Amino acid sequence: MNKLKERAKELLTSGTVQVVVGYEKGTGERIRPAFITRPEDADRLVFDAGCHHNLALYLYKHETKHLGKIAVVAPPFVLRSILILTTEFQIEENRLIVLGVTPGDELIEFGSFSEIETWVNQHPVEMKEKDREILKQLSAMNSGERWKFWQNEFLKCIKCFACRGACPMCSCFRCTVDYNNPQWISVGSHQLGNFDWHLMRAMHLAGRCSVCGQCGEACPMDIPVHLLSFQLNEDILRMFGSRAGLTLKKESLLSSFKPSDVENFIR
Amino acid sequence: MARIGVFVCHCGENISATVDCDRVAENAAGLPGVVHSVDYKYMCSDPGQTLIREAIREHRLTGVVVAACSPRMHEPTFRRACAEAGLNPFLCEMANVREHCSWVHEKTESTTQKAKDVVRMLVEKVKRNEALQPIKVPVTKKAVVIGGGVAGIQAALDIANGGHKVLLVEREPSIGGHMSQLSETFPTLDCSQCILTPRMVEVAQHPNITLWSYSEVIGLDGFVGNFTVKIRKKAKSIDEHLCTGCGLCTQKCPVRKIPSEFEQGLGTRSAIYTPFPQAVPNKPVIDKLNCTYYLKGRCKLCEKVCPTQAIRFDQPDELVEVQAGAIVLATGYDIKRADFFPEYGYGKYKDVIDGLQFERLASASGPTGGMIRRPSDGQIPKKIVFVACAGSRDPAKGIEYCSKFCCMYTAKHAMLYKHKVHDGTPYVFYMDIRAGGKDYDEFTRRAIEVDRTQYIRGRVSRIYEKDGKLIVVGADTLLGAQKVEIEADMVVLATASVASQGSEELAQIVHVSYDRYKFFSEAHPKLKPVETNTAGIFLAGACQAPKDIPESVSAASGAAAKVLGLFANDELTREPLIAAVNRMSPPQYSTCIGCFLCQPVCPYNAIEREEFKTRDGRLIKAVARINPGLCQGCGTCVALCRSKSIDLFGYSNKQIYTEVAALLDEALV
Amino acid sequence: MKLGFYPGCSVDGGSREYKESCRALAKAFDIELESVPDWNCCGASAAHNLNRDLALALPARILSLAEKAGMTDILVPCAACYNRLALTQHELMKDETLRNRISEVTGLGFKGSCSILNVVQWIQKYILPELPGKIIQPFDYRVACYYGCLLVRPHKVLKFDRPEDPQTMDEVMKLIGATPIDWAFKTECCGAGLSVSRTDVVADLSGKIVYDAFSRQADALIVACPMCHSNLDMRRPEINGYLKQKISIPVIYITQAIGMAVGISTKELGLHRHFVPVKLPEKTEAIK
Amino acid sequence: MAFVCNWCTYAGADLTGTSRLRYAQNVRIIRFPCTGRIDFLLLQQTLAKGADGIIVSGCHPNDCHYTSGNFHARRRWMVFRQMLENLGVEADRVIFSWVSAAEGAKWADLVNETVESIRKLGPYQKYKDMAKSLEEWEVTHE
Repeated sequence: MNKLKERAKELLTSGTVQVVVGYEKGTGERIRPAFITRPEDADRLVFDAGCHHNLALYLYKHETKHLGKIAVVAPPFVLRSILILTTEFQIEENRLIVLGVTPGDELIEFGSFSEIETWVNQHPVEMKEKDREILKQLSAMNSGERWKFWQNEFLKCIKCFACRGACPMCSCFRCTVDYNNPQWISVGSHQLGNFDWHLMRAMHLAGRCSVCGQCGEACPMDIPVHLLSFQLNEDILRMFGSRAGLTLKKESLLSSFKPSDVENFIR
Repeated sequence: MARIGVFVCHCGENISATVDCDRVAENAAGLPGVVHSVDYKYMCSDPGQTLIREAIREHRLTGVVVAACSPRMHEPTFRRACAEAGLNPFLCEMANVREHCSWVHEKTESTTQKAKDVVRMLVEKVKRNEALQPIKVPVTKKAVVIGGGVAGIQAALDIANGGHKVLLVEREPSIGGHMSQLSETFPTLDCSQCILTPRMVEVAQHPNITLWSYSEVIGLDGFVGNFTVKIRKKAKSIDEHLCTGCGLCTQKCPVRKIPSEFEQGLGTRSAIYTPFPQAVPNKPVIDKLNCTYYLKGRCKLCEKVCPTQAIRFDQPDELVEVQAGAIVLATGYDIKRADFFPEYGYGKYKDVIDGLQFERLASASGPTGGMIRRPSDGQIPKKIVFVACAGSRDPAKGIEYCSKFCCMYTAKHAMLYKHKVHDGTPYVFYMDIRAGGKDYDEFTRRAIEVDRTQYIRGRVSRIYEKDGKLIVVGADTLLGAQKVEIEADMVVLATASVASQGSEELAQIVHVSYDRYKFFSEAHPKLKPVETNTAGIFLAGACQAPKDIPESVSAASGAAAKVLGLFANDELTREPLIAAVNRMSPPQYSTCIGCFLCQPVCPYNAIEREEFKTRDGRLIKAVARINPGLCQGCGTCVALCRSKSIDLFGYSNKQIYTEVAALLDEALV
Repeated sequence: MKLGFYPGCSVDGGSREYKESCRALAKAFDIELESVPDWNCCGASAAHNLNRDLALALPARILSLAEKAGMTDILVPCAACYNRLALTQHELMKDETLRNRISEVTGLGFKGSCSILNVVQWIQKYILPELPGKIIQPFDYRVACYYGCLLVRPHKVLKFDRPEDPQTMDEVMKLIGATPIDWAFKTECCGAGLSVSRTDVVADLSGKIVYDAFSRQADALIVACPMCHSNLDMRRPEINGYLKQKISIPVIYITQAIGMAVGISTKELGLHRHFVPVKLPEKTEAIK
Repeated sequence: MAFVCNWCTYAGADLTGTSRLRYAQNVRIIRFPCTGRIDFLLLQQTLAKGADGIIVSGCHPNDCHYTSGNFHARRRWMVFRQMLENLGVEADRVIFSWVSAAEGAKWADLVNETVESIRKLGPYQKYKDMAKSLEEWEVTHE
C-alpha cells in the first residue's frame, strides 16, 4: 500500500499524470472513490478488500478526462472493465496509466494494455460464495419458480437506476430507457416497467459484463441484479466459449458471429 | 394532422371470395386519421390507379394504404401512381391481404378480421412514414482494373470495347501475370504465351486503355460511381517517352546474377531489366535494390550506352489521384513457397521444385530452352515424382481448401515430361483427381493411360536426399496403405495456391471483405459471385479463390459486364431505405457515444468514424456515421445500437413499434 | 536462482544420468532445481488411452502443487511428461467447465500460471545467456540431433519450434562448437511405447534412425527424451542385429553434451551409465 | 405475431399464398428488411402488449440477402432466449425458424404448429397480468 502511495505521488509530482483515481476512507468504515490531483493528497489513498467500486466508470467521464492524463488503481475487475472499454473506444491507452493491484495486494504497473490482457488471462476470478449459492438455487428451479423469484425481486425496484450509475459498461449518455419515441421501456416503477428495464439492461450487457457485481452492490433495495448478468455470463461461456474482458480484440459477443454457432431451437 | 387514404382491392374475386372487402374499407374509414376509404375490383388496373391519383388530389392525402396483393408484386406500381399524383412515393404502403390472407384462409369472419387488422397496422405505420427522396449519385464512367494478369487483361479489354475508359494498374514492370510464365495450357496443350501475348499487345494499343505498370493502389475514397483512387507510380528510372525498348542497357548492365522473378529463380536477370522478352510495356526498369549506382553511387553504364538518353536516376515515385466509377480487383494468386514444407526439403534440396518452376523448365523460352533438366546438375531426370496437394486440403497446414487447378497441371506436367523424356518415369502422388471441366477428365485419363504416368493414391510424408537421390516416402492407400519409397531424380510439388501477397492490405485499402485465407469475398456465394459487398467494386479471377484460366476469364467478363451495366446510367438512383446515425447540437453532436460495436456488424463497411474537433484541432467527440453510398439498409446495426442512435428509414423504430402496438392495442380493435 | 523441477519416473529411474546431468548443468550455472513437492506420475503413454479425466487429473495435480509451491517456471526434462503437462494446461485453460471439474477431482485449485519448459527451452532461457563464457572444451563433433515425436508435437498446443525439420537443438549444439548434420529422421518414431513388448519393431524403427545418422558420418546422436535414449542406446544389440552391422555411435543427452563442453566431469554427467560406451573420436580425427 | 424478413420468409409466405395452402388465421405478419433488424425490444414489447406467441423467421444461414444479418440475429436470439429462460419467461412462446423463399409449405406448417403449440400453452396470463401494472400505473399517474 505504501508502494501505491509512493508511486501515485511520483506520478503526480513528475507531472506524468494529472489525476490518480483510487480509493480513500469515507464516512465511518466506508471506502469511497478518490480523485487525487495533488501529490500531498496521495497519502489518502488506501487499498484493501473493501475497495469494491469499479473505478473504470470514471475513466471516460468528461469530469475526469478534462483533468488530463489519468492513473487508476485497478483491482482485477477494473482491469477487465478497462479492456472492454478499450475495445469500445471509450478509453485510450496513451491517456491512462494502470496501477494494478493483485489479490495479494501487490502493485503491478502495466507497461501496456496487452500486458493487462496477459495478466487477466492468467488470473481467473472466483464468484462470491453467496452469489454462487443463489445461482445454484436458480438453476435448480423450474421456469415458474424462477419467474416468481425475479418477479418478487423486481417488485422492490424503485427505478432509481443506481445499477446503471454504478456500471462502467453503461457508458451511453442517453439510455434506451430515456428514449420516448417510441417509449421502449415504461418509465414508471411498476411490474412491467421494472421487468422490461432489467431484461433490457442484462441484454445490453451480454458479452460486455466484467463481473464486478457493482450493480447489485449499488442497489438500495438489495435486488441481486448482478446475478442476471452473472448467470448469462456462464451461459455465454457455455454457448460461445468466451468471457468478456479478457481480450483486446474488437469482437464483442453480439457484434460478431461464427457460422458454426450452435443452437437447438431454430426450426 | 394525418390524412390517410385506404384503397381495398378485390383482385377480381381473389380477395373478395374470402374477405368481405366492403367491410374492410368501411372499418378502415373509422380509423383515426383515415379521411378516405374505398374498395374496388382491380386497384392495379388503370381505372384503379386513377382512383388513387384522384383521391390524393381531392382529399389532399398525406398517406396511402393499398390493401391488395404482396408488396413484392405491386408496391412499385402503387408508389409510382402516388408519385404521379404528387405524393411522395414512400408515403404509400401496401397491406398484404391476398397472399397472406385471402388465399391462405377459408371464408370466415376471422379472415375478414385479419384483413381489417392488417390494414389498421399499415395505417398506423404510414402515419409515421417520412417523405424520402431517392438517392441520386452521378457516375464517373471510368474503371480502374487492379492487376494485369489474364483476368485483369480480359476485364480491361471488355470494358474498353464497351466504349469506356479503363486504367489498368499492375505492380510488376509488365502485365501478363502467372499465365505468361506457363509453358503449355491444359487441356489443349497450346502454348500459353502464344494465346496471351496478342491480348497483352491489344491492351497496350487500345485507345480506351491506359496502362500503368510498376504502380500500386495505396488509397481509396468515395463510393459507387464516385471513387477516388490513389496510386503510387514507382520510379522506373527511365523516361518512357524516350526509351525505345532497344534492350542495349539490359545487355550491358554489369550486375547479371540476380535471380529472375519471372524464371522463378531458375534463371538470372540484370539490374536494369524487362522481366521477359514479350513484356508489355517492353521497356526496362531499374531494380534499385540491386543496381550498383543506387548501392554505391557509381557505374551508370546504362546511361552511357543508351542511344536516346532515356535513363533518369533521379526520377521520383509519383503519387496520382484518379477519379473512377467502378473498380475491378484482379490481383490473382501466389503459391506457397520455401520453408512451408520442411518435411519435403523444399528450399533445401535444389531438385525439389514447385509447379511454376517446372513450367519454366518446360517452357521453350525458359532457362533450359524447354529441356527438363535438374536445377542441381543439369542432368535429365529419369524418375520424377509429382506431389499433388502439397499444402492444399491439409488442415494441419492451415489450408483446408482445394487449390483447384493442381490436379490438371500435375497431369499436364507429367505429360510434358513424358513427351520430352521418353524413357523417363513420372509418378504422381494424389489424394483425389479433381478434373471437373470441359475435356478435363479426358485429359487426366490420357496422362495415365497414354503417357503411362504412375498415379499413386496417397500422401508423401517425407523427402530426403541420400546418395544423390531424393528418397520420396509415401503411402499407397489403394494397396492397403502400403509404404512406398521412390528414389527420384527430381520432385515437383504442386504447392497450395494462396491469396497474392499484399491482398489483405489491399482489401483494407479498398474496404472489401476477405475470407480467413485472405482471398476476397464475393457478395453472395451463388448469386453475386463477381460483386463484392462494396457497391461498385467487382472481382475477377483468382483473387477470390483459386481459379484456372477459363474460369478467371469468365469471371473477368462477368465483372466487366457488371461495370458496363453500371456505366449505362448517367446517374444511379437508389432507394433511400438506409440507416442513419442521429445528429444533434454541440457539445453532444449525437446520442452515439462512438463505441463502434456496430462497425463489425455492417456487411458493407458503411459505418465510418466522424470526428468533431475544436478549431485548434482538439478532438471533442468521435461518433459513427453511415455512408449513404454504401449502406444497403439491412438494419442490423439499428437493432444492435444500445442508445438507439441509429434508425432505418422506411423501417424506423417508430414505424415498427406502432405496427406492433396497432395490432395488439385492444382499444383500437 | 531457484527453479521448479518435475523429474518424472523415467528420469528418476532408468534414465538417472539424465537427471544427474540436468542437476550438474544447473549447478554449474548457479540454478537450484527444486522438485515439485509430493509429485506423482504424469500418466504418460497409458492414461490418455484409458480415461480422459484421469489423463488430465494426474498432470493437473502436479501443476497445482507447483503453483501452490509458488513456482512460475518448471523444468520437465522428459519429453513425454512435458507433452502431457503442456497438453493438460492447454485443455484446462481453454475450457472453464472442464477446469472446474478437474479441480474438484484433484481437490486443488488450478490457475494455469506455471510456464512449463522442456529441456531445450530451459537451456535457451537459463543456460544460453551465460554459456559462451563458460565453454572450456568445445564439443567439436558431427552430431545428429534427434528430437523424437513428443517434443514438437502437437504444434498447435506446444508452439515450440516447427514440427517438421525442427532447428532449436541444432542451434544450441552449434553454440558449443558442434556441427549438426542435415538428416532425415529428426522426428521419426523410435518405437517408444513398444520398448518392452515388441523389441523387433523397435529394432526396425530405431534401426533406421541410427543407420541414417551413421551413414551421414555422425559422431553422436543427441537426444532430449529418456525414452528415445533407451531405445537408441539400450536396444542397440537388437538394432545391430536388425541392421546386421555393428554401429557404435553413442547416444548423448543434450545436457550431457553441454556439460562436457563446460567441463563437468563424465562421472557427474552419468556418462558411465550408458549401454553404448560414450567413445568419441579423438579431436584430431574429428571430421569437420 | 410473426416477424419476418423481406427476402426469404416474406417471399416464402407469398408462395404459400400463390400455392393456396391453408393455415391458421390468427397470425399477423410484420415485414422487416432482415432478421438482423429485429430488435429484441420489439419481442419484449410484443409480449407486453399481450401477444401469446411470436414467430421470428428469416433466411437460412448462408442465404441472407445481406450476407450476414441472420448470423448476427441467430447469436442475438441465442442470448435473448437464454435470458428469457433465466427470468422464467416461457421461452417456447417465441418460435424461431428459417423459412426460405421456396418453402411455402414449411411456412404453412410452421404457422399451424406454432398456433397449435401456443394453444396448448393457453393465453400467457402471467405476462398479461404483469403488463396490466402499466395500465394501473397510467391511471394513477394521469
